[in-house]
Amino acid sequence: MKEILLIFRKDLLVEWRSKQIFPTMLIFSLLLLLIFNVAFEFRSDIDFHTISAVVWITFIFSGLLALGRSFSLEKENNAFSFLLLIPVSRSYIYLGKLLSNLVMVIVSEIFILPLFLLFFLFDAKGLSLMDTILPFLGVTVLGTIGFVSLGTFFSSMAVNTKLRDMMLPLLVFPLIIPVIITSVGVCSSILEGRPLGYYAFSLQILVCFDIIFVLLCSLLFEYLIEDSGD
Amino acid sequence: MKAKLKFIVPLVIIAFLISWLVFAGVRDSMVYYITVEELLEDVPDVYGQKVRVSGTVVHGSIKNELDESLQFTMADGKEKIDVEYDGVIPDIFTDGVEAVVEGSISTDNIFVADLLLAKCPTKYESDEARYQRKKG
Amino acid sequence: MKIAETDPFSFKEMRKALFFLTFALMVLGTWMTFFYAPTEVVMGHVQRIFYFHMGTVWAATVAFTVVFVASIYYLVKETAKWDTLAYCSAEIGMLLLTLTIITGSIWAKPVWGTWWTWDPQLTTTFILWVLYAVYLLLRSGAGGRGKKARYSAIFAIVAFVDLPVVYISARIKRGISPVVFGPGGGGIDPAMMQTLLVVLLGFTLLFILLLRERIRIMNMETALYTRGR
Amino acid sequence: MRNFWEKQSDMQRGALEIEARQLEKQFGFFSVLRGVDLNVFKGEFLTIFGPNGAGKSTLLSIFSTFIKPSGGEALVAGFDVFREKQQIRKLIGFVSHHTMLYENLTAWENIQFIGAFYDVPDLKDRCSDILHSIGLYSKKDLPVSTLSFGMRQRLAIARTFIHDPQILFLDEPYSGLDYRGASLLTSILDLMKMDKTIVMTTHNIYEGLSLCDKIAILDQGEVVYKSDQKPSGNEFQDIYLSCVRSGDRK
Repeated sequence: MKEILLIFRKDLLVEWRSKQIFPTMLIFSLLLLLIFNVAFEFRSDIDFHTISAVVWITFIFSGLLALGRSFSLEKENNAFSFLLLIPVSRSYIYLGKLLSNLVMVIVSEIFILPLFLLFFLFDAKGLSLMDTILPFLGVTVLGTIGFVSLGTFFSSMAVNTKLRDMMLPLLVFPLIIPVIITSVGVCSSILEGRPLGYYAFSLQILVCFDIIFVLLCSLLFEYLIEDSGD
Repeated sequence: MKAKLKFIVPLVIIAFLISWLVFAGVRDSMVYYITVEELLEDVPDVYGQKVRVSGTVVHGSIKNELDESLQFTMADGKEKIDVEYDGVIPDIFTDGVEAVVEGSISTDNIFVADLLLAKCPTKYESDEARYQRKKG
Repeated sequence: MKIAETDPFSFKEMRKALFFLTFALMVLGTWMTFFYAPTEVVMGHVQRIFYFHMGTVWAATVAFTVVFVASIYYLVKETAKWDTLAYCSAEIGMLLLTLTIITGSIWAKPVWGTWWTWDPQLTTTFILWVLYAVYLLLRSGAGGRGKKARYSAIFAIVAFVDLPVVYISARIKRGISPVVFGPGGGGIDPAMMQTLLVVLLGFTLLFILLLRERIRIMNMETALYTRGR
Repeated sequence: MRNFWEKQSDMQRGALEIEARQLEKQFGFFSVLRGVDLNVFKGEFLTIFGPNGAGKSTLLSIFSTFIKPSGGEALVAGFDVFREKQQIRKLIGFVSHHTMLYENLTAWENIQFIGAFYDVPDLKDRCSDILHSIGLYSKKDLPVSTLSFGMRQRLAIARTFIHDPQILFLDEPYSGLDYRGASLLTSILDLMKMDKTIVMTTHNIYEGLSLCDKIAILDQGEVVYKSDQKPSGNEFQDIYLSCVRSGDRK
């Protein structure tokens, strides 16, 4: 367990020093926000489901940007190879990287979310902190665990392929479709002001996806990072 | 032994969760369409919104005259709704078929469809078999 | 270089027998589809594409199951033959699934009135198609043979977890695709069922035949490529 | 200040430390190692020569548990590379021509991060000892990206000794080093070979021969020459050219 935290701390320290990933993610999200608004011709009558979809598209695009980068940083000077020499179970290495990526993606989402709600809902009428913002954040965290777990896993694969970061969205997008469907559905229910009972089952499904993906990825990680030398 | 356990326990959990998803049923993950009853419940909020509705075509309700759009009544339990549609009609569209329409409901409670789909039957039978069944 | 050595299944007689059996069953299946099976009462002759549609989707399912099992074996044993099996099976499965989608589309146009709709079953089939397209793409972009084999095996295992979802989705409440078999299904005329069984068996054999031939070609390619090493 | 390189130990030559029996490795269809047999005793220094693509790196990767072999047997300090990876990882150090350092972290953080994974007593003292011994203590709080290449290389090598490994694997450590860096590495290795078991692969004939106790030549995945005596430079060239078949593998 100590090892997971060590890797987690190291990753955040590297990011704190370089300040590469986090600002890029934020600005990228803001650009997406701008593009969506331009594409919707600054309309104010966009329905809740579309807003949720747009928010999730932004989360996933900017999140994948960060995930791709986090493993490219490890590949500089082959630093990752040294990590593999340490007597630690490989699933701990995966969980450490997963944790640090999660923190980075979720923190950036917390920054983005209010801006999105503000830009799309304008008056923010009927948005209360307890009934809308907090449940929305909760679902965001659950959905993010789902896609970051697969994203972390496959970004360590993608950096080793010839296509590199181009490969990452191809690998991750089709697999995270269940997570997207569920998260967007729940988010729009929350914006519509539905009670918890209305989407509780979807939340259970989402938690299921998260557990399945995290377990599966940490099991397979050992096979993934074995150095094939060619 | 311990290494094996580390492998087996997660596998069992994954298998359990997947089977739970399968058997508990993915109940409300995605509603491809709503029923006529659900549509009429949402009146008047639903006016002008694009929705997909399914129901059975009421016997004898189809009016398909030249130069005019197709009109029929779709029912589902007790509730009924009139539908207007202008476009390609599926081959199997006839009385008693389950249909799916895409479009919106106007303020005079007429559903204006942009797309009409017919559901194919889940029971496949031959002409002869149906004849025998009707006779018997 | 003796090619025969690299082909684990190279029994000449068996190959011939398999070929003729497959051929006979496919011809029989086609004949039954058009002349033996009765005309469906609601959909008419169009419904006859059902047999071909089911044949391809069944064989595709078998193919992707083979990919999954072979991928697990490859990760554990790391021997090239499991990778070859997985790859060849994925290629054929991809072909079969493409045919499934095309025949389904042809069937849907007259019956439902549209080529495509985002019904849950269609959506999951589409996702499955995309997953295996990515699988084949990953192989072309992975790099060396060992890496290619391991990465695609890992991807196939993760992707296979999506497969059950495809089959649940037909049972999701309110799909437009028919659920003919199993609980909640409508059932099928016995003559239609017989036709279907013959076609399914034919397609299963066709898959095995194609798989064996593809593996043979793959092994020949490898033999050529590694000659003189 | 105590010189930490000179650690006394009761190790004596004679026990078998690294052993490969009929070791095989295939990548897909290609055999990279075909039946490699090697023995290294405690305290010995083995240098492996061979052309590019001979399988030298793969062999070291197998010993240092990066790669799982496809067949045969390999033991490091009595532990099996198939099943007892974690035990092996605790005992070995690995140096390659990559520095494997994090550019944005300081020298101190780089060393401490790795040290924290091993049960090193008094980690802080150990880290400062190491930094003193390579003359980088004054630069301990600078990010690695600001250090010169030579300094980074020294840091990378020194970091390997944080947990005082008893076995060292060096994969082409000389490539990319300038003259000063190379002579520093040689002097470090000279000290290390007193009580550690070392396996090195190199193209550098002079350094490789002067340090080692025994040599092996690997070609196309096979050990084509093994000797417990080290030949002179000229003899070695003759041996090398007669053993290694000409022509590239691909």
